[in-house]
Amino acid sequence: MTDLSAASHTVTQIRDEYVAMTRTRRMYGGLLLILFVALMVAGFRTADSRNAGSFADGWQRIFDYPAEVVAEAVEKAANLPAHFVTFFPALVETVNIAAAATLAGTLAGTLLALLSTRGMARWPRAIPVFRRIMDIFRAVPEIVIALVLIFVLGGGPVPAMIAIAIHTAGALGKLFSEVNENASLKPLEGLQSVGANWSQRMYLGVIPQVGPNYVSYALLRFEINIRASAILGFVGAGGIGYELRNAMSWGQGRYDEAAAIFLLLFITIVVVDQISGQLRDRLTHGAAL
Amino acid sequence: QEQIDEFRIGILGGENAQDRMNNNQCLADYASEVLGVPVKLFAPADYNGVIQGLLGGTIDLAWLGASAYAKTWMSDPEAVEPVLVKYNTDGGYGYHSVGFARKDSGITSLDDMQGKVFGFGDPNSTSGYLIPSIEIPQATGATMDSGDYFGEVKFTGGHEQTIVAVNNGDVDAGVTWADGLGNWEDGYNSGALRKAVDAGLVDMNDLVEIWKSKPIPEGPIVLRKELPAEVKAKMTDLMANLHEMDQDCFYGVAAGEAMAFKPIDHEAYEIIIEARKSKSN
Amino acid sequence: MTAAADIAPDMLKAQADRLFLRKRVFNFGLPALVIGYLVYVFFAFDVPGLWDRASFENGQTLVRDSYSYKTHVTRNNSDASVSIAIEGERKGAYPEGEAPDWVTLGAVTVIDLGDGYEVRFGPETVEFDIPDYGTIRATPSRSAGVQAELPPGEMPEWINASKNRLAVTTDAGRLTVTRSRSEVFRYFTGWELFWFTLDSPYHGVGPGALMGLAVQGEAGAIWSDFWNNAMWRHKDVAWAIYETILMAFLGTIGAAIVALPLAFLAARNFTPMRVVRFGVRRVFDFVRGVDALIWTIILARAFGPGPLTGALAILVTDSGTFGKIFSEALENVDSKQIEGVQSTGASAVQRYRFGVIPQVTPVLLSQILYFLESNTRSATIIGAITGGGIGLLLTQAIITQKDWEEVAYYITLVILMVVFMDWLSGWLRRRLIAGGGEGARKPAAKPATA
Amino acid sequence: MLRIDKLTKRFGRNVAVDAATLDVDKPCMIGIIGRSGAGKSTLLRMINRLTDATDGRIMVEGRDVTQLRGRDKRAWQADCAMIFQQFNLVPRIDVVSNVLHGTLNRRSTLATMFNLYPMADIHRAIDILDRLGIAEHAPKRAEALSGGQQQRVAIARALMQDPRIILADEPIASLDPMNAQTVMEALRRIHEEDGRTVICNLHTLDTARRYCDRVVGMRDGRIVFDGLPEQLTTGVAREIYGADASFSEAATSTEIDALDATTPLREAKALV
Amino acid sequence: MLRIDKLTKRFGRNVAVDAATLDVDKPCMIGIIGRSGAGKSTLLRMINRLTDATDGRIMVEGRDVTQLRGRDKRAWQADCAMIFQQFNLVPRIDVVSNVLHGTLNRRSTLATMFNLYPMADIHRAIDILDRLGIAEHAPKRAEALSGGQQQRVAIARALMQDPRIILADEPIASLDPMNAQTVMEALRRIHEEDGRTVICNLHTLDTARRYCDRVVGMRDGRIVFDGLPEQLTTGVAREIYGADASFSEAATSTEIDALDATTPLREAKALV
Ligand SMILES: Nc1ncnc2c1ncn2[C@@H]1O[C@H](COP(=O)(O)OP(=O)(O)OP(=O)(O)O)[C@@H](O)[C@H]1O
Ligand SMILES: Nc1ncnc2c1ncn2[C@@H]1O[C@H](COP(=O)(O)OP(=O)(O)OP(=O)(O)O)[C@@H](O)[C@H]1O
Ligand SMILES: [Mg+2]
Ligand SMILES: [Mg+2]
Repeated sequence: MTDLSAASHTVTQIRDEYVAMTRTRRMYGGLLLILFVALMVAGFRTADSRNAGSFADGWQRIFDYPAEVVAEAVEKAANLPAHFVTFFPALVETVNIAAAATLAGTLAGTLLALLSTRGMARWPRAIPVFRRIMDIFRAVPEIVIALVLIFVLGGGPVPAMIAIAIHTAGALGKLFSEVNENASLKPLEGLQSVGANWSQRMYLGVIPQVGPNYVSYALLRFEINIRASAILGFVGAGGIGYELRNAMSWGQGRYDEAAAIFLLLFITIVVVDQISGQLRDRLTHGAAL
Repeated sequence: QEQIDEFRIGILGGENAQDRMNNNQCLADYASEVLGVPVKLFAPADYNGVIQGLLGGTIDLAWLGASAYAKTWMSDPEAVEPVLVKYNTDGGYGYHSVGFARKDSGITSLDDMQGKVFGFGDPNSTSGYLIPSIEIPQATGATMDSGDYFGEVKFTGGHEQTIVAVNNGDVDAGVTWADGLGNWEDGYNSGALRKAVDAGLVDMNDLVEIWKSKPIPEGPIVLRKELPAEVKAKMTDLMANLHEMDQDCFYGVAAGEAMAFKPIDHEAYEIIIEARKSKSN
Repeated sequence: MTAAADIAPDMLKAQADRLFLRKRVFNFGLPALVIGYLVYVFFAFDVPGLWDRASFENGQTLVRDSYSYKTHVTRNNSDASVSIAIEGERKGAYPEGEAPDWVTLGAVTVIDLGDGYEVRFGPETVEFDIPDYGTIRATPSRSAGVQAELPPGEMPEWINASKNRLAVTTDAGRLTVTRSRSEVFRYFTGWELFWFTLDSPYHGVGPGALMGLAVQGEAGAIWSDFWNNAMWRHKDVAWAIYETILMAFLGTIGAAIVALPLAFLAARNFTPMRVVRFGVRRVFDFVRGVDALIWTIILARAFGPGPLTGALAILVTDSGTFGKIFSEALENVDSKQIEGVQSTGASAVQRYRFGVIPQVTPVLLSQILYFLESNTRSATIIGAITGGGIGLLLTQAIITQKDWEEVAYYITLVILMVVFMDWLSGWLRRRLIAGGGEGARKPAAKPATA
Repeated sequence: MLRIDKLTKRFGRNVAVDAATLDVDKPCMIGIIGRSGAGKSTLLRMINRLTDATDGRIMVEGRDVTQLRGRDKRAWQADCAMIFQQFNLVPRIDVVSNVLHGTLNRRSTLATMFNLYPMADIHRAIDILDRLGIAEHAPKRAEALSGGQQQRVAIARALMQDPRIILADEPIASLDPMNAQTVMEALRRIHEEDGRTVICNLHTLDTARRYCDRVVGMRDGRIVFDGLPEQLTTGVAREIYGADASFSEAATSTEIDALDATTPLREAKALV
Repeated sequence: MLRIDKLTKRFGRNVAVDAATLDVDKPCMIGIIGRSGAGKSTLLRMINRLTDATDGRIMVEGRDVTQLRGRDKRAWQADCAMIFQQFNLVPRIDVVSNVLHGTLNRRSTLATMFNLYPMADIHRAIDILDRLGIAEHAPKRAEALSGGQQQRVAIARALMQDPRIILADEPIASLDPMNAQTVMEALRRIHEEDGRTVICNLHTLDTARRYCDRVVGMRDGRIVFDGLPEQLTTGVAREIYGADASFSEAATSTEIDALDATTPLREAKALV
């Protein structure tokens, strides 16, 4: 097959070329490695010097704080069940924030994805616009939107929900549009040929194809959003994160509360992780929706 | 005598992080001159950041709130010692927790607050939570639990949030801090209300004062106990004389008009510690 | 085909009817469930009440303030001194005796707010001319409070007068008079002092002229005046962004380095011992389940505030995430290649190096790069707590609720930063994972496991 | 009935269809042949309005179809069904629903979203499937069917539209000979029994000859032949396909007869 | 030289190799045939120590290879190269590096981690590739090569090990006839020129007959035939494959000659 070109190459030539190639590759590889290591080291040193405590001094004390919390929690272990009951409503609120935000974000993300996929878009010219919108939705940290909204709407779960929903719409929109790109356009053309309008085409032609993937991604996002909604509580958006912050920043004397809340939150995250992991496995490997 | 190779100052929240860093930069420069080592400033968003730093030995000096000092002391009495406190222009070193409501709500005192929504600020704040949570029950004769006297008691998250929440009607009344000097309609001479007024967030005409605490001691400037005695002495000295050395710098560090930093010790805060203990589980 | 014969069309029709009935139940049931849930949330979150409580004025203030700035003209009523400062800040204060052209200092300070609106600070009385309304007079005094004289008629809602205070809010500007001071705020569009503060000789110099000066050798001074701008502090902001990216970089790469060897312990095909695998996986779950923010607080005791703490918090959380993703990638490796290397008598380490690493590199690399981008966002938040980076500046600016132009500026910077990191990681992905349409697609599909 | 007048489509510089003119005055079955890239698909897609024409007109009962917009355009599409080489069904959805998609144009978006098709439509769909001999697959997912069955589902969908014209773009190109025959016969029957016009792109001469009343030949976007199947001699075919003397019809054949002859050879080999 | 003594491998209840005994006293080329599941692969994998034997011994120069551990085991693996049906190369890495993997056992782990092979080895690798006629692909990634070329790279890797024995597990099963021939010829040449022993699993009789000096037949894990290619009659083959009278050798053939005979038939069809 390639014997023609082989004839023009003597072995020595090939050998020299390969050796030369290896040399440059080793050199670039070496340089890259050095550059990378230098970046890491320099970065670490900068961070270390701009930090209050240095890494060398601090690493033995890593467990000081958890130890303090655990010690108090163990001492007041009898209070824990009562705390679980007390903080359960807050947990429900956190999960609700995550669920409602995931739901809203998924719907918006679906729409954005459909509007920004070639071959499906309602207004093909506006694809870049919708893409940029998704980029921006994704880029703004939830905490920023939440803080701004708290200013307008007052504290509580709604700003957090909106903030998470916006971010979710951006993140899922991007993933969804990638899923869409792998969907077949043939059914769409088939539907178009019978005179179906855009929403009919999308609902009947695209969604059945991409549904399982969508659900799988949305579940994953739900896991992430539970964590996010707990964190937003930290800045005053209600829910269990808010209680956790209050307990943690009170410090000594309420560490048992902190421990109880933490356990509650952690268990929830693990449970949702597991359930959604199983569901997603079934969706991607099994067939039906 | 052991040596230090750098000195780290923690600054508490309440102001724009950059402003805080900037206002305290002159202090850092003086300290560096006096101590002969580099000085770094840290301004974490949370009270807790500085407290953890003090406890962990990564922050050497900080100006804490009274409640935050109590918390630090309760976590580890050997961690820090209070050295100085800010004296106001009137010669006192106290400030007040002020309860306020919207004028158009018709609320003029705690008596009108029965069954209404009450807002604390940050649970770590002395004036925003600790003191009112002790003194208000004494005034109302009931606990601060939701539904007992007040219809609901919430945390808004901070002084600024409380003011906005009251102004918006999210809560019927709230507490925040003020120096208690000057006039109500200006939002007093300094304090959270004054800042909100200056920022155009609220109009003091819309608000009324419904309660005022006994004077609360200003938070102390603390030094880490483990620091070499010489370092502690030099820093205490520097700060105590700051108002004479550099008026502008003093203004920045003290976050407004004040008389001077003067010595104080742990006893002044026993009462706060007691208050805090009574609030712990 | 033959089955067709024995199923009558009528039966098929009945069957189809049932099918559609089921579909409809599903089609109505699912949205009903969703809507039901949303209704529950609607009331659980008290959205109707929220509508009442929402303060759109705040929103307007916020929006207006984010693209405009205000100049304070303040008269201290006790000593009659007048000071002018942009945003009322010391750093933006006009030097004593100087004023912008719309303020005339003198015995009577005249403040021209444009469109016929004019405020005069007299020795005793403050006067405010308002077109189509008249002139408001207010006389503050220690003893009698603020005595306001308004034009006849009902008091409009934009005037708020009480015994001790008068506040007038108009489109042209705001006036407040209390016993201690009289103050006028005039709003202008733009980010004033963004380039140079008032004390810089370059303030107000046009771009062309600046270029000229720069060419004449003043470039250094110009840069220094801009860079050290006390109002906008470009230097600190640049540092903050650098710190944020640094946290993301150290955290992500560090996590990858920690997670890679551990991932082998969690992969079925490399660690036959169930106990070890189970243990390592639970450790991954744990560090992943505790959010980076909580790690930040835990680590703050040991390392104090600062970027290193933030980086370590990211490192710890992501070690768990990477551990999980990497171990999944390792479980999917093709054993043929490993066997090929093994058959030459290679040692275990060599087997991993040549049989495994080349296979998983594309997946690993694209994951790492993806996380580098998303961690930039996390670092923004972590920085807010641990005291570093743009996140701190941003959250503080928001929480103290003033200077919304700074908030707008920081938000813009954060968005640009994240978009830049997004682009960078995409670019690196394309460069490093060359030759793989497959490899290039993966990251997108993969964050799945994040 | 249908008049295509100087219909032209340009893709950039490339002229896919070049002033095609065609007159259909009574329902008939038309086969369009021509080699790959001749513009057959583009022509059909323009008639169905899946692709916009660059120039020219398509007149149906006095209206210029190329000018229709929005709702009117969709109504026209409903009136002129299209069948695709790759069937273009929604694979994850059951067969009846796919057939019912033929009624989308008549139903409101909301109703279709909730699967609120009238009972009568559902029953008619099953009748149509029955007519095409695949009624027993009604509840299955479309993707579970063989190619030939899927194409018949596509035809059923087209019939569900109750169109006056059926356009079929190489309906048998991805089918094996056995299935191809079933599908072509179904199309022919529809034409004969319902009197609908069927326009069918084909890539084999013999299929066109066997099933169509009229054959149109395209080459490089232009219509170069329009006549009865009988007129389609090998010489004409060579011209349409632009082929030289080595052109052999069998090479394009998918007829079962033509193939049957070769099968024994293969088997023989295996038994050597 | 190599003595396999009652070598047995059990997977649970299943006996994959059942007391196989084989004696190789001088370098030769051995073909192992047998139907799928006969235990051919398992036997080779035990010799290379990729799989541990359940029972029995493999004696090489007085040592029992099955007892080797750690370094010694790896040294033995280096001495007895293995070639796989699926090539088992590292696809993302260039050809020369793949060949250089043959030297891994001789080099320190640390040096190889960073791809630091001695120049002499690199040159030898290219020489070997040249000998196999694929030197010009040296800098390409392995995945960019065709199957036959990849298999030759795998052989080059084996040669790089400079082994005494080369084990090849169905080296041509995933190759087309053309490539299969090249690969088998390469193996034969290596045996002849270098005097290395080559043991080669094959699934076609004629390949075994054509290239091997000695053919071993396996059935259900047992060695049921061991002799010269000439002795391999159709009867014997039927026994090995456990086939009935309908068994035809050609059915398993991949030889080019065997195929050539059928090609004209296909072409003939196309020209009908
Ligand atoms: N969307 C498009 N963009 C650009 N060129 C196109 C497009 N669709 C078709 N063409 C070109 O138009 C010409 C006619 O294509 P068309 O698909 O109509 O041919 P055809 O006769 O159907 O061929 P085939 O038998 O391959 O389906 C071809 O040259 C093709 O490359
Ligand atoms: N890892 C394993 N685990 C369990 N059983 C195995 C394993 N490897 C092989 N076997 C079984 O051992 C028997 C022999 O398999 P082996 O692969 O050696 O046969 P073979 O002759 O190479 O067949 P083929 O031509 O299909 O490669 C088979 O029954 C097979 O199922
Ligand atoms: Mg076509
Ligand atoms: Mg085998």
